[in-house]
Amino acid sequence: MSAQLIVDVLLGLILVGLAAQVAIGQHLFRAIVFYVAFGLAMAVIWARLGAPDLALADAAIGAGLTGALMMVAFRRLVEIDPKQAQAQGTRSSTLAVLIGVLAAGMVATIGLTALTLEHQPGHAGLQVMAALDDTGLGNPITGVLLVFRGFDTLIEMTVLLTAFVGSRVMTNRSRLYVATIAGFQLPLVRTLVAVILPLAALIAMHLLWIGSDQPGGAFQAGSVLAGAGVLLLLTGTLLPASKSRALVRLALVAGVASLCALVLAPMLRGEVAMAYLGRGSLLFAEALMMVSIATSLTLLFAGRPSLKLGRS
Amino acid sequence: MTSAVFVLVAAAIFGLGVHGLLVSAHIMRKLLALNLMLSALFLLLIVVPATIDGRPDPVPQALVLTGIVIAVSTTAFALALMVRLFGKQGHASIHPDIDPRLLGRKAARKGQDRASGDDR
Amino acid sequence: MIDALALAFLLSGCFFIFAGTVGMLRLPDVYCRLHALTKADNLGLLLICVSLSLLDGRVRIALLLLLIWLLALLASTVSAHLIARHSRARQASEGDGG
Amino acid sequence: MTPAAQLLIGVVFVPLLTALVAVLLPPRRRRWAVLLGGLAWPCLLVPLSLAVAREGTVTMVFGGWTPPLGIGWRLDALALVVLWVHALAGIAALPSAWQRFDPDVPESGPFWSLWMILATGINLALLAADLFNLYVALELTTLAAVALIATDDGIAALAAAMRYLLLAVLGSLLYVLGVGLVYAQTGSLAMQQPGIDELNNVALVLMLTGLMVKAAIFPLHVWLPHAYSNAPGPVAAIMAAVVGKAALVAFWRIWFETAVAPPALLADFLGLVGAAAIVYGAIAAYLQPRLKMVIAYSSVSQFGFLLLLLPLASQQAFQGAGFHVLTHGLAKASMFLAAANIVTVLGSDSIRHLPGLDKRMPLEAFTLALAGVTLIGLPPSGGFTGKWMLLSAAWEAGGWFWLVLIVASGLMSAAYVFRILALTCFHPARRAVHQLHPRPPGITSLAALILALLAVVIGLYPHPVLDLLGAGMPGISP
Repeated sequence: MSAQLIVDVLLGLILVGLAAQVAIGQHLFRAIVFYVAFGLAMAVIWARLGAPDLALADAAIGAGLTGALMMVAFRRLVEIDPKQAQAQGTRSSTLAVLIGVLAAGMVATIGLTALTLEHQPGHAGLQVMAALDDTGLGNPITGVLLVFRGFDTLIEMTVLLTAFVGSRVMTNRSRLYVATIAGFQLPLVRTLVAVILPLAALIAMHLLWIGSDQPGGAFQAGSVLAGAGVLLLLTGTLLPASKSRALVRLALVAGVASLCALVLAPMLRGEVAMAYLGRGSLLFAEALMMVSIATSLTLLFAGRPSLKLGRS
Repeated sequence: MTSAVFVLVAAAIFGLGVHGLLVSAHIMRKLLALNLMLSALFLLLIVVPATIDGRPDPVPQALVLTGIVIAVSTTAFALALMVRLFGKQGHASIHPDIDPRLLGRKAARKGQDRASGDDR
Repeated sequence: MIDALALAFLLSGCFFIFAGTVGMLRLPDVYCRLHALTKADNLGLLLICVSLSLLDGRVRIALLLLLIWLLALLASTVSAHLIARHSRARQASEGDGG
Repeated sequence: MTPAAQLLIGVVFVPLLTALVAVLLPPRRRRWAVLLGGLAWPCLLVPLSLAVAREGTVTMVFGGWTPPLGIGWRLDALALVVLWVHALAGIAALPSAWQRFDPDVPESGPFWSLWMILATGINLALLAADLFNLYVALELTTLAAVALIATDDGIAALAAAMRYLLLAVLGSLLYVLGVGLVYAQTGSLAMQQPGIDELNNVALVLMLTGLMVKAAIFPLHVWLPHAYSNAPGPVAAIMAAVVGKAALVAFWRIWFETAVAPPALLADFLGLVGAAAIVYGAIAAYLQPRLKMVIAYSSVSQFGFLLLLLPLASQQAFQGAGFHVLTHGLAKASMFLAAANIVTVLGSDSIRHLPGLDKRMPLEAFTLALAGVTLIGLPPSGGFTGKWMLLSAAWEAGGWFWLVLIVASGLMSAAYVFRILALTCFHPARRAVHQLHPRPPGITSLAALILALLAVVIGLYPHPVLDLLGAGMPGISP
């Protein structure tokens, strides 16, 4: 038992060390790089806690895409005004340290007292496990996300769509920073793209397909595709385009529309809203959700409403 | 016992996030700090509720998955807003009246001396 | 017997990764560090993958680990190449610029 | 599935589907779809009001999975009142949005999609009977509202939007921490949790603090003045009328429904916070150099007033507070729409340009006056009915402090309203404003006037609304 404890303490220390570098580090770019490392360490801790779905999601979205979005945003700041981009380092004042320690103490006491509550497992969790087998799904988390609490997922996809439409308010006027970096036209990089692109598509399909029975699902698959999209943008195979195209808009809306169909279709047949329509309907909705997630995250990275093929 | 360790880890990360939020006026650092605090929150959401036959409770896992996607959406939008604000305002700080060029002079000078210019 | 072999692989893998990290910290300039990192870490990762597949025993898992190693190999070589080109290009511009 | 439940689905999915259609359409043709959707969903409120009058509350569960497993919705009188405010303010804001965001404005494409997404988020936040579903709804509302503020593209608007976004994320972070603790204790995320004897107060305080940030209640209101005053006219109208109210309704719901027996000490403390908000908001509103800032700080003060429901948790107090939410929402929306017109014509909303406004823009001046009457709560107007009910509730409960406070709040809001009216009506135009911009179409000022008139007229015949609210909240004994 104590060996496992030592591993946990070590993992915890690594995570807190990385978090310290992100919060207190002097240079902004290094803080972003450490944040990506923090996201990956977080994925390891999710795996350690026995939550593989979260490990996948946090590695792909938390570390990968958030890191990529932050780096390209930082790159745009430097493009606009290099000196001012990260002019201020961090000015650590004793007051800030005090408030930080106070907040940490508060959360620690809250967490530890919550741990000591008499621990009957949440009956929502038990009911999910009980009701899972009549939905025919193996993965309880996909069951919660798409069947029992499917409406939360619909609104969450709408939040993602809102983030994209909201960013269009800003990117309409600002000059574009083309995300491709000159050095990326090399033959070596082209072979990387040639190898990784089909593999990413294969992995995304695999994650989507096994999502109903094993860890995986639309979010993880969508973010793997978005990662491939970011790679294509960086290597200039895809270029951001300012003219928004109907096909791209359709891909953006597909995820939310498919979930709306899951809600409204049973009502047409007289059943209650969002009644379970079987595994096939879930796969259909998850496939469209994957497309929507990949498109909106890639376009958020590109900063433009649509993409066009590069000249290579 | 492991949940107690991870509760303390989450509390430490939350404290660091709060500290990071207060320490710099640059919006990107505030976003990083907020993401740290969100990760600490998600860790608590999984560790605190009881586990069901050894595995974490599926409902909080679904909530955290939803939280992660909402966090990336909010961060992506905030970054676009920051770049736009930086382009128009000349500095990436949310206090329009305090111009960090003055604010940051002491820190900037300290920053410039130590960084031998190749930090990127 | 298998466990002893797996343990041996695991320890040697950890040793190589440790060597790579020490190399990164100690070596003077970017190019040497890249050498240390990419060479030692990839070999270390291979040894750890071998030991894990020995411990697990299933061929499917061994193939998956091999795929992971190949991907890591591809990623580290391309990124090392790009970092090297970037720092050389910057040194060239600083050299004639400075 | 009962027809009333199908109407509930309509109230959320009509704006959502309109938003999806808007995103699909090319930017130039989006506002027609949104006009259609924006006028369609309010029509569902008529049959819904009848259903609520009949049954008291309309409930619905998704997929037949009863809570705690699935997500439920519930529409009661309070949510219906705020839905009506949202419908009326939304329709009144349409002409001004139509004029300001015509297709050749670059932001008009995203604006119209976001307008419908905001409507979806507000309606959902009012209906959600599940703690985490409420969080997701408020997150959608906040993100859409922040993006709408940023459509103004000025430095002040962008900075205000960023500050609002950062604080809102902090607020929802605290809220979700509270929800996590509730789940750890009770194992269910439903808002109404039968069978638990006591909700731990730490979770309650965390959730309430998170919602106070979102509702911009006094100590945590810092983002509100800049956000409301720098947002485009129609956006400020909708935000002032409804967005804060949705978070406040959630605040009340958690206090009365989720918290089994909230400690009286906490109720009195929050009452004091409300009192501080009233005083601070009124003083700040009195000192502001800009018209929109005066209206924004008045919102801070009126929200403090609405917090008084917690210490005076009686049937009459609930009816008074619910009625005040209705009239304050309408009055505030009309004031922001009128202020928007003033800014477009005079070029700035600073107090110096107000003298002589009654001659230059009579309709806007009259709207400001009417809405001011409602804010103060003078007898004929709806504001008076709300305040009177709360006064009599305080009288019965014997709370002298609250009694004095309610009367004082009326006087204080009179101070800043009369300051504005005195400037607009009684000061001669000392010097002509340098050059007047072209007037916006008449319908925009007419819409603002109608809203203000409605806020006053509803005071003359408040009984249907009061009886509707009479059903009360489960937490309050009738």
